[in-house]
Amino acid sequence: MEDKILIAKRVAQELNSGDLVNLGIGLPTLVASYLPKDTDVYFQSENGIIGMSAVPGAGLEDDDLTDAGGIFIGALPGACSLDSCMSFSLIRGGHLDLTVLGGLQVDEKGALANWMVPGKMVPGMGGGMDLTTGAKRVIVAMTHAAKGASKIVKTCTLPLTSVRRVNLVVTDLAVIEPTEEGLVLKETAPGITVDQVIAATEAKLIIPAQVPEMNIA
Amino acid sequence: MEDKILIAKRVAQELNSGDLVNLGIGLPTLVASYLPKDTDVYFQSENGIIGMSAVPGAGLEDDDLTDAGGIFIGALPGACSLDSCMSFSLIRGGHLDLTVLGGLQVDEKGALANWMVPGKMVPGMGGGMDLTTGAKRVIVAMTHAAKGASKIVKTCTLPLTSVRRVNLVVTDLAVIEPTEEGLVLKETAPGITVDQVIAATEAKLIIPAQVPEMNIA
Amino acid sequence: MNKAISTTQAVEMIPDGASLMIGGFMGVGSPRRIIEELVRQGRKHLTVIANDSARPDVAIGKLIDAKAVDRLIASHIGTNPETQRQMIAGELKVDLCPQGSLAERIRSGGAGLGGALTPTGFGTVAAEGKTVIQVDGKDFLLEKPLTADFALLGARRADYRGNLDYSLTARNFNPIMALAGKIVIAEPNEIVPVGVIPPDVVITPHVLVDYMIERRQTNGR
Amino acid sequence: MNKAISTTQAVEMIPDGASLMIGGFMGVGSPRRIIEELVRQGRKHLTVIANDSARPDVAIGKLIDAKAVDRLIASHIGTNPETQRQMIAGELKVDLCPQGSLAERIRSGGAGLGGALTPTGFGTVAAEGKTVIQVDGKDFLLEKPLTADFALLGARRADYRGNLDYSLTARNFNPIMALAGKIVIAEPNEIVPVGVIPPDVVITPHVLVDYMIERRQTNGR
Repeated sequence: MEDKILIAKRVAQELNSGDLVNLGIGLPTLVASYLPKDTDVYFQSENGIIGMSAVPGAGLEDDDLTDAGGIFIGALPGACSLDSCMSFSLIRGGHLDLTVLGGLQVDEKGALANWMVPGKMVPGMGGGMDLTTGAKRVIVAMTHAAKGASKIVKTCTLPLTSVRRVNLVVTDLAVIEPTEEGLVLKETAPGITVDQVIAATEAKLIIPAQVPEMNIA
Repeated sequence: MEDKILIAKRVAQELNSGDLVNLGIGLPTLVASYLPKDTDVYFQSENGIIGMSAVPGAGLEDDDLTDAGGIFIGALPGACSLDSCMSFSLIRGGHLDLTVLGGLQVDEKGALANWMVPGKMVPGMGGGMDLTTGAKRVIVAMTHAAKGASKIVKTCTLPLTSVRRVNLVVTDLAVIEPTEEGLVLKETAPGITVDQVIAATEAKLIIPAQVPEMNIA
Repeated sequence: MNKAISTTQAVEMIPDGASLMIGGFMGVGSPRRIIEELVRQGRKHLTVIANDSARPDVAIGKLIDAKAVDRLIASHIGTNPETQRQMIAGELKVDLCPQGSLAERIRSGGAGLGGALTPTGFGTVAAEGKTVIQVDGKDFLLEKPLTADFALLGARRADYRGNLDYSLTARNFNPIMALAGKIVIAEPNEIVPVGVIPPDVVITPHVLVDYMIERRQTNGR
Repeated sequence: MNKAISTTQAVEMIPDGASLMIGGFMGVGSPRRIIEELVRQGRKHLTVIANDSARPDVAIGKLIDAKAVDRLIASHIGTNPETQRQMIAGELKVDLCPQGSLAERIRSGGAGLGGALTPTGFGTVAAEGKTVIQVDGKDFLLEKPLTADFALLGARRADYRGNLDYSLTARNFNPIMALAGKIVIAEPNEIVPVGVIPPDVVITPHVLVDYMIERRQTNGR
């Protein structure tokens, strides 16, 4: 299975019926495709809609209906439009149950860096800082390493997105839960050993007696 | 002419076409009845509508359409509904061209007291403090004296509604403009002399060389 | 999920001593059936956050009549002599707040903001005990955020999912209280199928509404 | 009063060096005809406040392409490499601001508030140079209000008087910018008779709109 799909499938298991969910651009967007059966969640796009769906078919695209990346989407029955203040009142006010975001680094305190590489990439934080600060749950979906370097680090060297501790990190190698005590290894990817995860991780991991394998169909 | 009607008619001359106007409860409400011909203003009721009108007729009252006093009103074509935040964003943000408010006292600095008599009357400030602070122009419409005591005073003894200098005071005796230099007597009521106004006023008045009489039909 | 419940069920969730935001302005747009049921079930020691207490025997006025309220945060009580009587008698604590500031305090609580910085009330008794913050040489009062255990809303229509719209001046505080109540209960005049309220017409998104009061059924009678 | 004017007239009102709030999100909901006319008339040294600069040759991206902008206040420029190029070359000053904070700053400017107190960005580089204000033990950044000489809005419909509504995700920043521009110019897709947009459906009240761009007339062609 492709790494991205593995990650998306595992994150999708964290969504519960009735949740209001915001998916970041890129990998997180894939999560919508792997929702467990009978899980009825509401997707918010922070540019201003609750109830977004995939574009319903060719010829049905609407110039006035896109996601935050400017990509055409559709809307489900019961959708509602939001201005930018209302959209972020929901996000910042704790009304958003879950956001899934990509990551550049997560550190031992559970802090996320995902918006800037000084001197290289300055795209702006968009809604990411508000999402990370305000959502009830933040899940980081990312590859475990980039160009051989672990993205789970002792202390973020890249500029932080928020000082808030994220709730879960899902990578192609592991599921890790940041806690007050540190990063707890909760699951390993299919075929990956605990030692392989430790070896691929710069940060110190807390290893429980039992570390199950991800249950991915 | 009844004092209240005189005051309302004179205040009505201050309204200009296109203005967004908020009238306080009581005497100020009368102003709407004496609009000059062809003056097309928009009345806001701070409980949440622009475009209020008198109730259009018996049997047309609507439980969901009242003014801030809970009295049935009507709505003109082009009216729009506002939530309380939007209504006061218009008021506080300087989008309201004019508010006409009743007064208990106005002092030499042009400060208004109109919401409370300690130990006697504590109705709450409602929207009055926001209106006095935020409207582009504030006109106070009140009788010149109450129970023999001048309501145009050296310094307000009653709790202030706002430290903001109001723009105009219209009474049954005079039109007075608070300025940085003090209270300027602009007009006298029909049949009232400048000396009579001075005698009825506790505050010091600045008297220009010419003080015309109110031009009331 | 079906969010429709009876007024009895709704009020059974609300304990004595709860804090309630109640929408409406002089009773217009208030959730009247919930209010009456609060009185019927004899709820006591409530904190009520609302624009006003209407008049005796009207909307929130009924809670005042029933001595169900220990504390009222409002902008105006002048229309309810019973509220004033209880306040002067020391039976009811009343915190008065300018109307626009009250609206922003509720919005701040619901939007995760630290409060509102408003020029309203600066230099008056409404500023007593409040922090003054200078921004670029201008003075603003810090008006702190408000939240409540429950927000009780009146609405024109809810769809099956809980999207709400409002009618004319019955909108008032309802949409902002929808953000600021931990549990939000709406009392719509009508409940309509999903889609009847189009996306651009929804004022309160369904995700904010936890429960709604079921329709009265007349079966044509 | 008839508020309808041509794009030429609208843009003639806007001088070089003006500050402009421009609605839209990745071009969706942006006033495209006004933007094109700003480029055609060669306006320069503009300050633009907007969520993003879209993509090259799209909406606000056209102003960037034309080097019409000296300063951009936005939440995201990642989709426009030309914006990044001009920023790195020192031709364009870019102030980045979290999207929710940007929205609240605009609303604060338009609503007469002293700024927004937000937890977003606390402890990050977005906090640099900003005042931290503690409210009941929690830390908030003071994000200062924004206003502009002009607010340029895209809208779905305007009625003859200037009441506006919006379509789906084309709403975004437009309604809050309507509060914060000294002169507000709307570019609706349609202009309809008064009453076609009912009171409860109006999002931006006509009193905020100073001018609107006239309809394109096709006379059936």
